[in-house]
Amino acid sequence: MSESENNTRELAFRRLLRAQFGVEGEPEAPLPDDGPLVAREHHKALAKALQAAGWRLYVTCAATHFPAVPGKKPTDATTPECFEVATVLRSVGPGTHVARWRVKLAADETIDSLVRVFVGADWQEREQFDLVGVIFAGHPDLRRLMMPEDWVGHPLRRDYAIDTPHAPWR
Amino acid sequence: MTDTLEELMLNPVIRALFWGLVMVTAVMTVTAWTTWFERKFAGRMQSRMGPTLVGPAGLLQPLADAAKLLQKEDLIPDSADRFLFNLAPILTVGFALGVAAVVPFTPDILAADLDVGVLWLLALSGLMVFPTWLGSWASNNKYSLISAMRAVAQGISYEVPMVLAIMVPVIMTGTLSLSDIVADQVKNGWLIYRMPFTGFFAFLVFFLAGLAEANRIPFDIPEAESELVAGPTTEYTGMKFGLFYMAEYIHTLLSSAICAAVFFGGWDGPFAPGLHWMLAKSVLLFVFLTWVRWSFLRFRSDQLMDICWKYAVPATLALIPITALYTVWHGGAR
Amino acid sequence: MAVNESDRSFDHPLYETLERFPGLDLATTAVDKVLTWGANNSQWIFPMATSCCGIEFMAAAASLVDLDRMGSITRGSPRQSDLMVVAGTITVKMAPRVKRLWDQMPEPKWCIAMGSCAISGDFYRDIYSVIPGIDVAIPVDVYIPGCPPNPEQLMAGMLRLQEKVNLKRAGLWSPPETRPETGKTIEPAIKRLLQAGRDERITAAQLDQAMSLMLPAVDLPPRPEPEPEPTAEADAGTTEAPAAPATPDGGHHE
Amino acid sequence: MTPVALARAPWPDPYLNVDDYDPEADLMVINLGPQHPSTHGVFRVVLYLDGEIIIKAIPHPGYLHRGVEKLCEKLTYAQITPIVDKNDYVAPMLNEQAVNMAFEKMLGVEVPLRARYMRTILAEIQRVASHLLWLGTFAMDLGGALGGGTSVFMYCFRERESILNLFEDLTGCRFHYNTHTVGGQRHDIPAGWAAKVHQTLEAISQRIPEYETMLEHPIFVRRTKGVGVIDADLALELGLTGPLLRASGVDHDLRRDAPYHIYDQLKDLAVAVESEGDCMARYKVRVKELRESIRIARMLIDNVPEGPISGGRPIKQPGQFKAKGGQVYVGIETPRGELGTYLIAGGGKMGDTPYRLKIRPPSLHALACVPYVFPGHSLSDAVAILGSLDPIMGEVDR
Repeated sequence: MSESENNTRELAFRRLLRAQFGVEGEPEAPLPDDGPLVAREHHKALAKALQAAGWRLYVTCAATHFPAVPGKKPTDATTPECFEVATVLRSVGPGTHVARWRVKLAADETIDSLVRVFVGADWQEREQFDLVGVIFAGHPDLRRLMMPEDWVGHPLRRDYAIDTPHAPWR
Repeated sequence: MTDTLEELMLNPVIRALFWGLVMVTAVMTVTAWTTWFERKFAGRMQSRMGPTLVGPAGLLQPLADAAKLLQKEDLIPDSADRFLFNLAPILTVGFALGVAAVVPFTPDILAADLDVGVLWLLALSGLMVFPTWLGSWASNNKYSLISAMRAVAQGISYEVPMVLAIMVPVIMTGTLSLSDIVADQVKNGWLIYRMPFTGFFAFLVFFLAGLAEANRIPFDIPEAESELVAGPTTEYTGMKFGLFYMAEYIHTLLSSAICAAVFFGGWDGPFAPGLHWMLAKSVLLFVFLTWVRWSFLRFRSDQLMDICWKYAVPATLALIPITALYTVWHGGAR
Repeated sequence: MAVNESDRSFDHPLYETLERFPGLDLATTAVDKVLTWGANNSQWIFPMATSCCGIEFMAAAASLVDLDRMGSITRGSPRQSDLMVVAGTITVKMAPRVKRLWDQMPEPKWCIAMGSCAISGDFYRDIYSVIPGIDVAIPVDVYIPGCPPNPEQLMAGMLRLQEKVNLKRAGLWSPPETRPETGKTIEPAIKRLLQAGRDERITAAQLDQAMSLMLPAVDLPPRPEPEPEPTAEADAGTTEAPAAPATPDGGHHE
Repeated sequence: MTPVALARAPWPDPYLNVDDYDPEADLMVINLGPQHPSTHGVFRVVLYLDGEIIIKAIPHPGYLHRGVEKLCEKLTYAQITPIVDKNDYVAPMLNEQAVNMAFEKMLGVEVPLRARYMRTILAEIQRVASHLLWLGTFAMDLGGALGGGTSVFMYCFRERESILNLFEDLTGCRFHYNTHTVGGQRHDIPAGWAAKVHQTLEAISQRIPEYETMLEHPIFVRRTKGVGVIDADLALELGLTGPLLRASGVDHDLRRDAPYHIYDQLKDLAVAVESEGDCMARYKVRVKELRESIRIARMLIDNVPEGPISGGRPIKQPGQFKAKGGQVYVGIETPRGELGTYLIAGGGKMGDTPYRLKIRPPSLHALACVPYVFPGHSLSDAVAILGSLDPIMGEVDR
């Protein structure tokens, strides 16, 4: 029973993504293993739609930094710096289903905050802002969560040295 | 030589001084080892050992604590009120020891046989809240301040059922002198089981109020460690803290001694000298107190007030007329 | 950064009083013995329990090992504690608080670094937010290795501390041990870290720190003659009241 | 599924402007933590008190931020297990399982049946240890360090020690085990271990009624009933999981709903659900789980099949596992709720370390409910609520 429920949810998730949020492919074709890529504008609307459709438990969001990569040959174009924010929601009860999607951001782009949809996004987004430096637009209280308020830099960026000194303590 | 000593002892001033000194020394000494006892007792309750390494069976632990506390640096916070900050620990021990003056251990061992011993007792235990508040407020620490507010609320509230509860023995025996109350019990039976049994309920309320006044669990709201760090003593170091600590134990010990005297017949008992009986009863009550302390959780301050004003005060208010009517019916206090 | 331990001696005013009156100075030895014995056998602990080691500290205070056997109880207020047990990783955000709490403890006071995080930072040593051992902030008397140390080890460490207190009071105090690995500070604990483009400034900063830590070992100054020590008043002046935070971010402890 | 009610309940406003609260009120700002007897580690809450009633709470975590995620990016898949042990230091076994399951999913390593049985048993025994520690500290929060709470605390630690002894028999470590690897277990069950497990768990299950007797008296009931109520809507939105969510009346347990290890074979797994959502309900849920975990562990320990304990090749060098790249999310049920691992693996040259490892700690969400639950309660209640949330700061701050 739980298997079938899971399947139904998975299909519903696929249909929803393809119908309203511009994910390519047949309505019920499998999603990529890495999770579907959703456009930045659809992020908040998708979360709202999923919440209404039963994915009511906010699980997590993970922002990742991809630094600029110079081309292999000097003539090749440099891959620009970018970010990726993955969001995970869950439906509750037997046959729980995990809905996750990714949003790609350029270095200067912001992403809509989900705090007004899921209050649980509050601290997760603050943490990602603190550690990775993604700005969540519309977050009511976007302060650092883990590091001291006066910290410089975002430690989880790939180009941040892990052993950065911090006078006078280290 | 003996004659002169006896003559000297007949002098009331000398006598009071002598017994006062004895009492203070005895109470302080007993208090020190009470801490040892409590730690051992709690240890046994919690399936551990308690102090074992300092002296035989850890018996020297209180001395080590005292030596340690004596040599600690005496810190006074910059923002504290220095005078009141230093005054509070002295007052708290003073008031606690003051109660000892009227506790009748035997007809002879009694520092001051006041005619209004009960009033003295109530007055001093009412004052006990004062140094706590003074010290907390003078520390200029927010945790201390909250604990001071709680202590005052609790102390003043529980004074009411305490006064009302002790009125029951006073009505039944017709005296305000503690030694006379005990003497009456020797003659007519202990108040705890004497008709009309109001003594028993009065004992319960008095005991409860004593717990609350001494800030013992389940009523240790002013110094709730898990909320207020160390309550009134948060800023106190060394021996000043030691004095607060001691005052709490003195207060607890004397509460049990007073309960033993007022409700359990004091020195009354067969086969053994009166002092033994009195001490045995006090110690038993103290053990009971300790037992309660290490088995219960803590109330919240508003629940504490609930218990006081919704249960304890009405109950004692009911006890007094019952006792009075019964006593009058049977021809007044005997 | 390392704390100079010779700054730590504290003479109780009691000794001064004893020395002032003729004849009483004879009692100094006896009094000293009693006080040392007291200080040794009544170590009240302020648990700076931040992480895993804190749980083992709790286990040490619980039934099986029972620190109360040697008269050690835990106090929530630094004012009434003699011994700070730093149990767990100390981060850059936490270190000022630890220092402040240490300053609020009255002399004579002692510190135990429990577990490898408190000793050296363990494998968090090279991480941006972790301080490499609590002894960059406060002087440590006894190091108890382990991740986390067993409760029995903590007990053994407390016995070592008693030995140290005795030696110190008897004037046989030896200079502080330097950490054996101090000289290797510039070498990251995790070899892989070397592969990342390592900033010269980082290396310089770590070398600096290592040198300052090594100072006592490299060139041990003679023990300074006892001169007017900071007395109770002086210390009280430098120590601020712990509470009454004026602002929410006042950085107060309790 | 019940229909979704999206209307927001009237929760306290966490961003309340205290100036607008009541101009007449004399507010007191009090700082709970970062080093406070009842904050369960290093956690700081700034409380605005009106009298003794909290009107606003601002939590400040991060005093134990150790950069675990950054460190994991520098380590190979085989090296990460001992690092994540220290996250949730009350239930290290579950941490190891969470990351290793994510790695196995990414690397395509199959875990043999015996190892899956062992993981289930270890998880359940660890859950018992964790809940025991919670029970002890919760009692201490309610009862003070010098009172009855300490007695319960001591009893709970006594039992917990016996569980640590079990783990020590198995792994040689008391605390941080490092016994899971990618693809299975590092240490096999020693001879006679099953009997010890039976003996220990039997002893504990006999003592649970003692704790209940000791705790469930009127004082405890008055301190916990109706205190810190979290309704189901708020719990779901906040992302509360585990006992906190179940205490709010949501029947959700990953062990049953998204089975991993061999939980799919446990048809009779009872999920403890209470509807009140207060501290009492959270206590009840955890005590029920304590019993259930003991039952499961004792049932499984007799049926562990023979076979290999590790699916992959024995680990000879740290960089042995190479990922092809991709992203996976794996969530498991720890004593505190859903511990998720979001793994982004690099491919090719970066294949032997995670590109990004995001750990989803259940305690972070538990603490995030503080601004919503504290207002309206007194300082004493705040301590009780904080205790009932069972936060582990190592996991919150990582």
